[in-house]
Amino acid sequence: MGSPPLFYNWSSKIIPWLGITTLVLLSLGIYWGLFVSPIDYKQGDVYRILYIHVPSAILGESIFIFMAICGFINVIWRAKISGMMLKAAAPIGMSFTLLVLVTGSVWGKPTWGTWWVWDARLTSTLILFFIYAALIGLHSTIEDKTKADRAVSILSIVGVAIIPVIKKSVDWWQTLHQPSTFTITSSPSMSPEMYLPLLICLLGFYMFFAFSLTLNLRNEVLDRERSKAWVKQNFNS
Amino acid sequence: MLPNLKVENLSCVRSEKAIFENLNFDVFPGQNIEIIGSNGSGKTTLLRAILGLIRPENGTIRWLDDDNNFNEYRTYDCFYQGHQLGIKNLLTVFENLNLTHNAKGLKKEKIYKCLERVGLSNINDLASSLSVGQRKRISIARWLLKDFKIYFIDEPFSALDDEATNLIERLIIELNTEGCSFVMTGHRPSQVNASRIEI
Amino acid sequence: MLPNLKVENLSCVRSEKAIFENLNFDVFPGQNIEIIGSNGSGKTTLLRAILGLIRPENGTIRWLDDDNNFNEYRTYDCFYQGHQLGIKNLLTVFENLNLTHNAKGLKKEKIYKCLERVGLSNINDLASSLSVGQRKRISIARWLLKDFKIYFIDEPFSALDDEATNLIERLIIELNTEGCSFVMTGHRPSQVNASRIEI
Amino acid sequence: MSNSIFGWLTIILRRDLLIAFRRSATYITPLIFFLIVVTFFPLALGPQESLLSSLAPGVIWIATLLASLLAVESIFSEDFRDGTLDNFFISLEPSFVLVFAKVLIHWLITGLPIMAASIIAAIVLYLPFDSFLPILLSLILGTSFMSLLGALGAALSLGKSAILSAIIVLPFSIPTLLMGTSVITSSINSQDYFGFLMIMGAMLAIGIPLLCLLTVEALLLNYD
Amino acid sequence: MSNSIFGWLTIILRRDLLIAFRRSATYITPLIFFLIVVTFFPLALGPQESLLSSLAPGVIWIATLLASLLAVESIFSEDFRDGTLDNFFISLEPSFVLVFAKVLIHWLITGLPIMAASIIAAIVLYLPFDSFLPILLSLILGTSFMSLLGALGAALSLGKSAILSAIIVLPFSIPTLLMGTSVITSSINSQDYFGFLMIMGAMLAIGIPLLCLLTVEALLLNYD
Ligand code: HEM
Ligand SMILES: Nc1ncnc2c1ncn2[C@@H]1O[C@H](COP(=O)(O)OP(=O)(O)OP(=O)(O)O)[C@@H](O)[C@H]1O
Ligand SMILES: Nc1ncnc2c1ncn2[C@@H]1O[C@H](COP(=O)(O)OP(=O)(O)OP(=O)(O)O)[C@@H](O)[C@H]1O
Ligand SMILES: [Mg+2]
Ligand SMILES: [Mg+2]
Repeated sequence: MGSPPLFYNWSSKIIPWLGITTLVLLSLGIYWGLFVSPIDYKQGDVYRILYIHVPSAILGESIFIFMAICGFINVIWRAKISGMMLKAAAPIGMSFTLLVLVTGSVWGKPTWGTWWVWDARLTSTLILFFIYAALIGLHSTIEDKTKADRAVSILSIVGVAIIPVIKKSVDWWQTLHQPSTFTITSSPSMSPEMYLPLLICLLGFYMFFAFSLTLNLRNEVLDRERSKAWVKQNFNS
Repeated sequence: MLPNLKVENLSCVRSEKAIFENLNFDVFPGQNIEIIGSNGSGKTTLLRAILGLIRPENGTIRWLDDDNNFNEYRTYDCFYQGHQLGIKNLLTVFENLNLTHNAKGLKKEKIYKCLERVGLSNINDLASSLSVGQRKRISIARWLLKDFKIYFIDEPFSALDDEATNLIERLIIELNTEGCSFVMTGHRPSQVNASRIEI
Repeated sequence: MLPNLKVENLSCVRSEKAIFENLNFDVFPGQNIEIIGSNGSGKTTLLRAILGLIRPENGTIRWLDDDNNFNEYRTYDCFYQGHQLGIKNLLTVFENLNLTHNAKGLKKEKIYKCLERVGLSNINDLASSLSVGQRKRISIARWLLKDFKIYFIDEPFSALDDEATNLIERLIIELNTEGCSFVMTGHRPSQVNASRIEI
Repeated sequence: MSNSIFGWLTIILRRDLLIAFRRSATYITPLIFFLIVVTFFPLALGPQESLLSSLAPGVIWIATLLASLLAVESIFSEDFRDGTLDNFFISLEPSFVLVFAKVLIHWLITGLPIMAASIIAAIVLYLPFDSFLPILLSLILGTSFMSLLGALGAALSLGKSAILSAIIVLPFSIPTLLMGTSVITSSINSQDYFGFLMIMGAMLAIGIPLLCLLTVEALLLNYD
Repeated sequence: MSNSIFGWLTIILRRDLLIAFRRSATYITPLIFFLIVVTFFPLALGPQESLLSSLAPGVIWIATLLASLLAVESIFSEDFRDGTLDNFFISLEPSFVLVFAKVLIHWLITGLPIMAASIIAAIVLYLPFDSFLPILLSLILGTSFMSLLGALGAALSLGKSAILSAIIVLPFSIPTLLMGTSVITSSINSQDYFGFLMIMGAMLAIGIPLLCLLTVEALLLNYD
């Protein structure tokens, strides 16, 4: 996997599978969540935005952790491919974080009465968004791509400190926002009819991440190896 | 024949120290002046004083206008190349030529031709990846953008290899036949046909 | 006699372009190497690669230690003078020497002597008022601060007048007799006694 | 002649905008910066809606001021360092054009993105919808004036630190800060804010010729 | 060896402080900026004593963070541009020392004046005398941490704009903002603020080695 042409060929094989699983999981999860699962007794139908909101939130955080791991590997062992992965993952993570902010605001208007409150979870999510922006902005200012990867890797290592803060914000501070229901240690407090579709959506989102990451990474690899023989061969024939 | 530029009694003082005093020379069309001096003798200062970037202490600088009168202000464009070449790292070689104010209204073909003349082939590379000498070539390509009357070039030959040195020498001869003059500086006399002034 | 520095099979690649390949040379105490190449041939890159500022693509750089073994890491101080001289405009000439990390623990008299050797007398002027050549002299004065084993000097002779050129030549000979070596670059062979490498 | 001035202007604009776009950070960073500074206030001062909305005009203006300050230094420094400026002065008459082009570019790169961000700031700081227009109007006038002032500061502190230009610009930007804040505050209190806008407009109208000329002088100072 | 490190440290410190003092703007500007931001609040909110003193902790911290940002970009940029940095990397082992010296200088130039100004701010904003000690303690820890973060930001954005380093640094400074504010608020309400100080101290303790090392890495990036 380390060598670009190998990765390229291997990824062409798995992309269709990733695409298909993503499609199946997402359509199943969203259909179930939006049309089948029971209505919430307090909030009515608005609550269904949860099936987008929560998975994107979890993805936004997971992707950052993924990036920090890539960054660490890139700084210590200078594995080029991990730098490219980091670069490829950043815009996806930023989009998911933006999606949390947007769905959260849309959800907040009917339930809390405002688009935005300055509560710990919301604010820390916003900071995550800013950190994504800083990473992407930094990458764009450095002409040499390999250097840019390393610079962003360094920053992502520092940045990962925000993730526990987001996670724990609902416990550490008094917030308006829902506390966590997803935990590994205890069983969910939600009813299974609501919980199961959410789980499927979440899996679908993860698959979507894998799918789009592979696509991005392929583009990145092609772009950087533009002048190499194997790329020219692949595209001339 | 009348000179394009008359320098009379020029003196410059910087931080209360006289750098040079009572310089007199004329720049005739098609002829060159080479200013020779050691480090810190004031060559750069002299060029900049002539072009009005530094206010001289004394003396006059007069330019010929279309009616053959001598004026204190310039009526035509001059080319100045100082120690710093004015090359932007974030532009490509081509853009570094094309987006100079002297390139206003020029066709692309003209620009390509100038770059070819100085032997720069990687015209779509960013200038940040060029070596010191390659940057100097960009500046030399700029000499050819327009018909300047007088070129003021600060140390044209430093940091250049033999190939580039020859190129410059040929270009100077060629531009001289078209009636352009060069005012250059250097630490020792160059191969160029010029009257020399020691400061 | 063992060399102080062995360069073997060195290759450098920048932005996927091979700059130079399979360079081999040894630097013996008291002997000089001059790297000759045209603009953009990779002289600066070579010096920086040897000093570890640029990671080479291939090859090894090995330094002699006190027990006559060759190591990948340097055991003694080297002097590097690049295109940029590291001179601070807001410090005086004297301070520019005195507050270099190499001047750690030196007496004032020693500093004065170094400045005298290179012919800089206006030692209390701010460096912002110096000409290009005068700045280069400050850098030359720094050669004398300590006993460096190897000097890496990028284009020592460019932008200098004859007096300064002579000064450098004399200094190099003197330092050679003390067992120091110079690795220099240039566009054409200089007067200095050195083995030349063309890249 | 005026045709040739126009030609110069477009060349300078094209060149500098191209450089700015090559590093996309140039125009995105002021925007993100502005938003981060805005979030500082609720975090540090507490999230009460009434407090935040009464502070909002000032917060928006402090963030604006700071964002345009931080970007000020680069207006001339690169051109000066690499010798481009020398050539402008030799070939470009009147030098006024150069300064004007540079101010315009600074405004396009910082002022414009900030105006976009100010609307987001207004929403999260609970400002009423009616105040958006006055915010934008005051920002157009204010940021342009800041770019002008910034150019003068940058010219005076050429080759020195970013911070020196900041110190030159800061005292003179206080009137803009006060006027801009007053415009927004008045509009929130449903008072007439037109007078303040007029003053800002007048400052700009006097500022364009005066500050451009002074900036030319200041640039020339670096030459003898 | 440790003796030699100490020698280097003093030479770097002497040199950079001398340069800083030659252009006095370096240490005066953050101070003035700090005071301007602080005076803005009474202007915007009116002079009610209770309101101002309840906001004061946040105000002081916002002003501190913004002021220390102003000088961040210059930490390494000049040494990089003129080649001094090359020589440091060639002669100075470990390079850690260089970064540490630079952080120290940035702190002396910005952090220290700000601490002096914060006492003035505390008086103007009607804070009780008892809170001065916690203000100073939290500022010592907080501004040092900001200088460390600033060094990393400056190294990552070397040769680029000041505002880029600002947006790299700002999101990471928010924890400092929150903790610093909490220290002062707790002390005003006669609560125990020691816990917050401990957290800040811990951040600093982890930050010094981690951030210095990462900064060295970031600087080296500019070399190959
Ligand atoms: C812009 C506003 C909002 C933001 C930035 C936001 C952010 C987040 C984040 C980061 C999570 C993380 C979950 C995790 O990692 O465990 C989350 C979960 C969640 N959010 Fe929001 N949220 C917002 C608004 C809302 C609103 C208005 C509601 C509903 C009233 C809501 C309900 C939830 C629920 C139910 C969860 C799932 C908690 C769990 O089971 O773990 N959010 N949100
Ligand atoms: N800004 C300044 N302020 C005061 N004095 C200056 C300034 N710039 C240059 N000088 C002085 O003017 C003298 C001439 O400098 P100039 O740069 O013209 O020399 P030069 O002949 O071009 O030298 P070189 O060959 O080294 O480039 C020098 O002695 C220098 O000290
Ligand atoms: N940062 C960089 N990124 C990519 N390529 C570079 C970079 N720096 C230099 N190069 C390329 O490396 C080659 C060698 O550059 P180098 O500066 O070593 O040349 P040089 O021999 O010192 O030339 P000169 O005599 O002009 O100083 C050049 O062709 C240049 O295009
Ligand atoms: Mg000169
Ligand atoms: Mg070179």
